[in-house]
Amino acid sequence: MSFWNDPLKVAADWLLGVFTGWGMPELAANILIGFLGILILISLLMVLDIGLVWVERKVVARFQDRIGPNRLGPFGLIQPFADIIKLMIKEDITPAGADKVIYNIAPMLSMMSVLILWAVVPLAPAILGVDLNIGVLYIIAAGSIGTLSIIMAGWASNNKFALIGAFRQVAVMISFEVPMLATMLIPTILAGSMGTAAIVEKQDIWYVLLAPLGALIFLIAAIAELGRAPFDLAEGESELVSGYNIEYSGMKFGMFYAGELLHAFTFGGFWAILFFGGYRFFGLEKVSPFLAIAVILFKAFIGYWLIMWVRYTLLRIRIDHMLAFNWKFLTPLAFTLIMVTALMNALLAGAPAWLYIAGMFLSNIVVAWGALEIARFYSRRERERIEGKQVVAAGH
Amino acid sequence: MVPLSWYLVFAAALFSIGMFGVLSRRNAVAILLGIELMLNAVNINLAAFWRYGDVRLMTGQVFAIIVFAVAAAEVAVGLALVISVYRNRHTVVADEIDMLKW
Amino acid sequence: MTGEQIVFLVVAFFTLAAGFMVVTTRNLVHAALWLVAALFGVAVTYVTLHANFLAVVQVVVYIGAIAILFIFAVMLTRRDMRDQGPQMNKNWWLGALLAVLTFGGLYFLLQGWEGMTKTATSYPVSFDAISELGSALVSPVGYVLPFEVASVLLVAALVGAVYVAFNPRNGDTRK
Amino acid sequence: MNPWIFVGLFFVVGLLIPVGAIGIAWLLGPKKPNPIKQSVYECGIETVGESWVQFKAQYYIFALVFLVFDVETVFLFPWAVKLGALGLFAVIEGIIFVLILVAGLVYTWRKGMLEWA
Repeated sequence: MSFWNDPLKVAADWLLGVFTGWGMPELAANILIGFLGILILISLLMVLDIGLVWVERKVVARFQDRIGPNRLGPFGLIQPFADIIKLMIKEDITPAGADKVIYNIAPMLSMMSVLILWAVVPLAPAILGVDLNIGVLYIIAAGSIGTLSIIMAGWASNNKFALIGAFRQVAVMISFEVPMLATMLIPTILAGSMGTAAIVEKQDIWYVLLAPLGALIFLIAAIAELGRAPFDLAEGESELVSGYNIEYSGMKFGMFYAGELLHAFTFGGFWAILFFGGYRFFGLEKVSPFLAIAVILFKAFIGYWLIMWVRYTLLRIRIDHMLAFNWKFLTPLAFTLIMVTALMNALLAGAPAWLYIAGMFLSNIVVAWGALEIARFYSRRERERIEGKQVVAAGH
Repeated sequence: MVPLSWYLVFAAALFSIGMFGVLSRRNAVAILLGIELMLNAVNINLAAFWRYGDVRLMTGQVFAIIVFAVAAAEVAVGLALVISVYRNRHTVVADEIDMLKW
Repeated sequence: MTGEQIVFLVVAFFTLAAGFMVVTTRNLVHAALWLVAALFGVAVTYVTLHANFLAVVQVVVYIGAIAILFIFAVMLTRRDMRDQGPQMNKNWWLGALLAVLTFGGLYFLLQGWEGMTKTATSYPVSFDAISELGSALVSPVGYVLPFEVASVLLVAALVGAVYVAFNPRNGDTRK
Repeated sequence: MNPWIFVGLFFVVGLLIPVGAIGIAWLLGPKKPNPIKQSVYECGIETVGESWVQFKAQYYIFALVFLVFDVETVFLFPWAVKLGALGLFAVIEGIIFVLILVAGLVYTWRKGMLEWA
């Protein structure tokens, strides 16, 4: 077994030899190796996060017909590092009347809730933090900790705007968690497992072909969950001056900001894992784990880029519209989709592959078409009702 | 290996703490917090009996999940009652809510 | 003392301490956050029992939903952040006495039981608890009725809660 | 070895990194607090009243509906895992389950509780 084929095992075996050579018991050595591996993974993620700051600024500049950072280093690549240094040496202000302990814990929890997600990201066939058989629910559980950190930050800041922002953000996050949970059921049904690794291994056909509507709903819910535009009303700069993190400065603000970017990237990755075959790309993953890692990172970047594209193209939606959109359209649609998927999956169980794919795909299209028709019917009726009133009013 | 007794004593202690909260807090929301602790203590027992009995019989886990649903229903209705009382009486202190109808 | 025992003792102590803070803290938002800590401790306890699914559900349901609901309710039912007046009622010592008696009684009862010192059999390696749970929940010989009744229970709770708390006719009588 | 040890390590490392970052920033940064700096920022205007505002009951409604759906989806996950092996009967059970759940949503909707009014 060479390093090229299974780098993780080779490195772990070598380290195990070294540590047990020092007279360490095997269990302790294994835990220490795990600790080192996780430390390296998370450090790399933080470096990636710094890179994401640059990507985000460069991309938003392009969308807005600007150049973006271009002074420091080639293409402004050193700019984010300068930002980090600035955040490091800034004074850390705690507002008077803040609940100090909770105020300080919140940004740490926010960052942690994103980093622990990577425990269930399968990077390559054998390279995965932990192969949990409840991986999908673990994602939601980590998200719950993130929600909690936001409400803690908003409450502890002792600021009206922060509290209102936190409440709105939490209302949005929990609302959109329902369609997200529902669409996560679809890969679970199709793969017959909740483990992320198992879901990727079972995806001989990308699930986006079997559940295109599910993939779309997941992306929308993920964007809302991340609190990014068009669903960033918690930050509403014009009314809430950046929402729950208004009183945070220096590195604590940096934690919220970096956490948000990494969260978006991570959800790009989960989108790829659940619906786009994860690290699989026409057998490329079998050549080498390094190629598999490159594939999953590339797919995650595409997801991240899509999220950015949406963010910088659409306008912010008002909170009542947004919650109505979730509860009156997205949630019923997602649950209808689960029922249809479960039924079609059972009915087409023995069918040949082409019929199975065609049936699943078409059933999704039909559900989407039906939902849009119903929505169109009701919105037309609503519009006629309002316009009718106006006609009457004009007649007087 | 942890013996079963540790889990049972732990659950009993958590249950007693929750009961103390229920009996002694004035605020109705705090009373509900105590009830949550008691329900969790029950769930620990169910999970422990599942693990220490035959693992292949899922009864303990099924009951634990049903308890989750019951806890959720209890919190939803309980807090709705507290909010309703607050809107009518402007108090959440359990001692002061002494009328049967208002 | 093995590693598992140390982990259990640490988690149990943490959970009980957090639980104690829940019932004694004056500030209700703090009490709700201590509840989150205690429930997280219970989730870790499930992990030590190999009940993966319960552990994650504990975090999703309790920390993700019930704790948020508590915090919302606390903020809806207080007009300012300061807590005036005592948080304990005047019979709190009676409550404490009863709690201690309950614990003592339970301990006494458990001690006389022969299953007390039982240790678990080793966990089967290739046993998929979630798959078993799935078939137990929906197979006709399993728990299909509780499964459906749970749905009815939750819907009843939703309808009841919505009706009780926000019936427009049941509005603010002080206005 | 129990895989949850590594999940625990992820929690520990995931907490250590932000603690380290904030700790270093705390060491490096200046510390010269004064009352103006520490005052609450509300768009540069003096704070009016308590930082406490009474919240709309609507937030509670959304949290309530979310709680119910959250618990219900948790029931559905074991069902979804085992679905392939159980056949049409289990599918129909799941559909009944979801329909009861949607009935609750429809009730809330018809009562006008989902409006942000």
